[in-house]
Amino acid sequence: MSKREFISIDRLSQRFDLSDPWIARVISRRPKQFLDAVDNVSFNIEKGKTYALVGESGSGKSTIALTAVGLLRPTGGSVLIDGHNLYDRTQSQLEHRRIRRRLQMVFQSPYASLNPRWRVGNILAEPLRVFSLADSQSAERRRVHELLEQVGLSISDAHRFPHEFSGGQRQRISIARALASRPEFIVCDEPTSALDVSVQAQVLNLLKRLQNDLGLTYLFITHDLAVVRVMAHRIGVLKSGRLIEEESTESLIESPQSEYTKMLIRSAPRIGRATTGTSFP
Amino acid sequence: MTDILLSVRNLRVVFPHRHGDLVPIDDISFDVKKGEIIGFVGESGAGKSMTGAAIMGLIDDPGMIESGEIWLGDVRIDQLDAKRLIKIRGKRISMIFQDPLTSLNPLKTIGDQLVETILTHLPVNADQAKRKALIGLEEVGIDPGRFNAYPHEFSGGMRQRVVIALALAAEPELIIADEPTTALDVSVQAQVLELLKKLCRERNASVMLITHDMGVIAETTDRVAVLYAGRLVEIGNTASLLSSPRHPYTRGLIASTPSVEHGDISTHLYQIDGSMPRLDALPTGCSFHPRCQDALPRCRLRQPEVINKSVACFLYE
Amino acid sequence: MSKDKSLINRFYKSDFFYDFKKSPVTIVSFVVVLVLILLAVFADLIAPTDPFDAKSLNLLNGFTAPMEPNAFTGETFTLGTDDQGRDLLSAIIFGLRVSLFVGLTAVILAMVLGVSLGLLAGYRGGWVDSVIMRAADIQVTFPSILIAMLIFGIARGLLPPDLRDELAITVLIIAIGLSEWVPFARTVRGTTMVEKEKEYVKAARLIGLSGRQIMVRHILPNVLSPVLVIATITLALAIIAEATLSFLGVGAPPTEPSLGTLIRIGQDFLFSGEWWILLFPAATLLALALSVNLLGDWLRDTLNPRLK
Amino acid sequence: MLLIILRRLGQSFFVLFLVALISFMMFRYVGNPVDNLLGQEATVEQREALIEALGLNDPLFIQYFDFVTRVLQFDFGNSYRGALPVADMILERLPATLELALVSALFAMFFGVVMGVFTAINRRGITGNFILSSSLIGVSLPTFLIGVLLIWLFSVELRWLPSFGRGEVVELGGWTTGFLTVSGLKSLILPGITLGLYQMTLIMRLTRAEMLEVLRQDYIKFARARGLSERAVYFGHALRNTLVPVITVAGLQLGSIVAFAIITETVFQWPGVGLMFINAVFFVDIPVMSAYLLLVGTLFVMINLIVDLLYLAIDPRIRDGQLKRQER
Repeated sequence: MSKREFISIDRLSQRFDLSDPWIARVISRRPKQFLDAVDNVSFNIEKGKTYALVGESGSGKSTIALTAVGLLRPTGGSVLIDGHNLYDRTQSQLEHRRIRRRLQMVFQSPYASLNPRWRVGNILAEPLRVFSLADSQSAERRRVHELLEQVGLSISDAHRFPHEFSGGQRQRISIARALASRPEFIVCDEPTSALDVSVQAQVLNLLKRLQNDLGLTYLFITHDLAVVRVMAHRIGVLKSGRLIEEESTESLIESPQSEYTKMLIRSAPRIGRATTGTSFP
Repeated sequence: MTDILLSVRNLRVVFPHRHGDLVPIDDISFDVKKGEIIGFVGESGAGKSMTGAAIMGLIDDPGMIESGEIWLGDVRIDQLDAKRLIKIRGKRISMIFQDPLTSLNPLKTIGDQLVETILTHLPVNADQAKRKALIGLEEVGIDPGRFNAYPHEFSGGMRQRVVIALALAAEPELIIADEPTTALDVSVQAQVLELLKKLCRERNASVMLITHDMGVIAETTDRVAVLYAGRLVEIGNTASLLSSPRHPYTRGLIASTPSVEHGDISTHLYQIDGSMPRLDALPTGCSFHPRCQDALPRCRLRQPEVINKSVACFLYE
Repeated sequence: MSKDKSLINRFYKSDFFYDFKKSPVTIVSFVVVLVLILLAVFADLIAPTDPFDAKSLNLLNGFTAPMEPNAFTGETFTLGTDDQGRDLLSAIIFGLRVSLFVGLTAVILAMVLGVSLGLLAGYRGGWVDSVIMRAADIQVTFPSILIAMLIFGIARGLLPPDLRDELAITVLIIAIGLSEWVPFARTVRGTTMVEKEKEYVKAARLIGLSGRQIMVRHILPNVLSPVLVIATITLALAIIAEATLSFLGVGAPPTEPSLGTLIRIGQDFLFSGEWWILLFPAATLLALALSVNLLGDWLRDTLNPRLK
Repeated sequence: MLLIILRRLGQSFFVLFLVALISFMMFRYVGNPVDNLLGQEATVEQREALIEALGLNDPLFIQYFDFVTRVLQFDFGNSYRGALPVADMILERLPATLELALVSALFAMFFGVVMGVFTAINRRGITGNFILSSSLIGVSLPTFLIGVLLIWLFSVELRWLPSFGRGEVVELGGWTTGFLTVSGLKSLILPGITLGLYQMTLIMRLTRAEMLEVLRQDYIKFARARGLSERAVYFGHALRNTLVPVITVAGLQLGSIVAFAIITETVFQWPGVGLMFINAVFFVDIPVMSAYLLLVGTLFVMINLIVDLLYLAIDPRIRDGQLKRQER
């Protein structure tokens, strides 16, 4: 492994036990049932790059997202962040905190990702307090204002509640919160799939600008190949928990190898195909 | 003009609210021709679903059609009483909703729901209705052997096929499909749209396809209407509208949609700044002017009318 | 402070206050509850006589009808007197105090218990959830009045007889409180399970907050509105439960009569023509319970706009 | 399907086990059974003989086992007051309570569902709103007050109906019934209404809320969009889906009628088990209390079980065990 591989997901497996209770199994004589939501998936992400995981519902992409930020202990394999094993039980509390600060996540729903009872300022300040990143109240306030400006909101927005914002603005707040602890790695779980097209472009552009400015590394989870094309350096295609194809963006989309990837690309709706006008007088 | 099936004239829907009325649909006019698939595209809250609900007479309380007319052929349907509305609904106009999971009654078999619909509208006996239901299932690609299955025994895509069979059961002339594939995976979406298109073409039924996805519009529809903040901003032949959009909003919408066919990591997507105004905070004049790069001084003062049944913008006056 | 001002401003502008102003029934019930609470709190100052002061009672005043001078003493009582010659108005005001005190404390007990257990069950899940919710399932199969009676009976069995009357009110509060925690726990658990799957909770876990911090700081504020609704409805239930227990003779002791006790006393006289001894306490109880119920109903509709 | 039934049965037994445990604990620890049985003047020898006879020196586990064995043989010991066997007391009084509960349950269920559906469908109507508002008074009026007022109006003032007791009863093989005589039936009316009124308002409000919730669902919208008549929408689609949750809650409510009968029986001097229980609470007659608890517990568990089975019959999703893991 070269040193540039900042994130390393190694033979990751996530197996869920869906069995009935034992008494039910005894009666119906069924064996234990497992769901391999993620099955032996390995990939690396270089520092400052975006790796996209593409798949349909049930492909395991969101499970990998949760595993990669430390919210879901894998049943097999490991997640290495800059050489530190995220799920190493021998780690001290302090070391663990140190790694946590470097990972963040942007979520799908602009509605559920912000606590409706908290003011935006408090939402952004919480990571600062937890990781003791601001020595004084005024430093905290300065940082909150800085974050708001970074994502294109105004300073006065700190006093408002999430419900006063539109979906796109909320997603900006969510991004600002993710940036608060100055992380290096951000997992973006379908960050624009709940947004309207005209707003989606704003958020995607913002994410790209932040990557350039701050040198962020992204794991980008999506079902939308068109979005991936302009966002990712590399793409992995997931199907039923397995990584079936992995390539640099251009070669994957231009010359896909697996039938599944071909089918996905074929069924992606595209504007240029508007030809029906001829079939109807 | 005998080839026009549905004609909507100056439709205005109002929801009374304590800070003044909310107007989710304001002065919308359009025609649906026999046998065509017309798309309605716009962001959430633009009024596209409400348009469908208004035609069906299914606007939720306390909303109401304040003015305007809706004609189905030579019948005016926006003022019908419940009894006559039932003769139209399902029989002449049918509707498909977004979520196939919740569109079907979980406690009744799909067969029962089909037979019930057929018996309501067609002059057939129970046996004939059942036979018709079985044919309907086969047409949408569902094994007729599953006639007695409950909705929860089907996958999402299959369920939406059942919904289509139900919507087509009484051979309606117009089907309003409200985001019929939004809840489905891309690969399933393509199949379901193809099926809907095929069945409607066979029956020469018209479709109003409501969606937020320009790609779906491009691949499915003959004509398209673009809605923004409760108003119709542009309408026209799909191919020409997509290749040469006129309204600044339509232009922006198309330009900001990423494409699987081109672009790379260095691509800066075209973006329309800001977001669609909420109904309780509509700007004066043209609702789009705060986000419009080509706005003229008068855009702030007056609402542009739809010119030549094509575009509502002062740039083309 | 400007923050306070903005809070008041926000309240005035809120839908909540707007809905309140739009509903005359709600305003009336709010005023009724407020007046009854004030009466109860300031009972010593407002009540014309002290109904517990045996010395001031004159048996000759017994069965005086309302607003009529007594045949023997010539004294007039607004709401009449009972068989002991006790001024009914004062008895009602002091009875109200007992009823409200028992009701409110019982609800607070039930709320604290139910909310904590509900949060715990909803957030932790697994066996913690199973144990708490099974216990709740079993308890709700038995109506709360029966549970309260059992607790009351057991407590009477455990306490020495001389303490029974003294601790009767405390036992009553515990009995009603323990019998009403389930609705709180169930609702809070349900909401918590929904909230905990929301992404803002994931965001909080991401920065390493502990379960307790997340429950108290993030989830608790989001489950409070249904809790408020249940608390209001439970208050009406608790007041009725207290009255029922006292009516059955297993609640408030004769030394501290509540509205239920007064009704029990009045029951015997209703059939012999002294209607006021029963009807006035009963009307007070009904006014209180009805107003609280109306408030609860309105709260539920307002905080849950879908039901409008 | 079989599995679910088995699981329910298992749960029922567990609940019964717990109820028995509580009864046992009450029996064993609340008050002192020896004092209660012998009184204060007994000699030490007498006391020790009784302790030995009652097995109070055995390990707790054995004592509990003995207790359960005795209960299964319908032996609840003797009442502290009157020293009658508790089982006999219960058997004698049970028919009165069950008949009263049955009448009230039918009354509550029928009118509750009908009025609930009516108010849900006529949400904007005057009659519907009137019924709804009056129902709040029903919830706010304590049961005992309703009883007292009914007696006052119909027995004291109008003299139409009896104010207490069961009237004439007919004995049918150990079961006394009031259904077969005019005075028995007349005696049932007031207590029946008193006991059922509160449950009726609850069922009505629940039915209304559930029906409104169902009417908001997409499949109702879709049924309307398919042009089904209002009748078909309300009674073909909405009612059945409404009844699923209503049955569960109503079932439990009806179960609690037996316990609520305590109040009604007190007001109407109805010679049932509730009246017996309230006297037991008052005099700390532990054997009667614990026997009553066991009785009511068994009744509730049975009702619960029946409700669950009904549920299975109505909802195909539960039959397939799929309600928990719905695919999205």
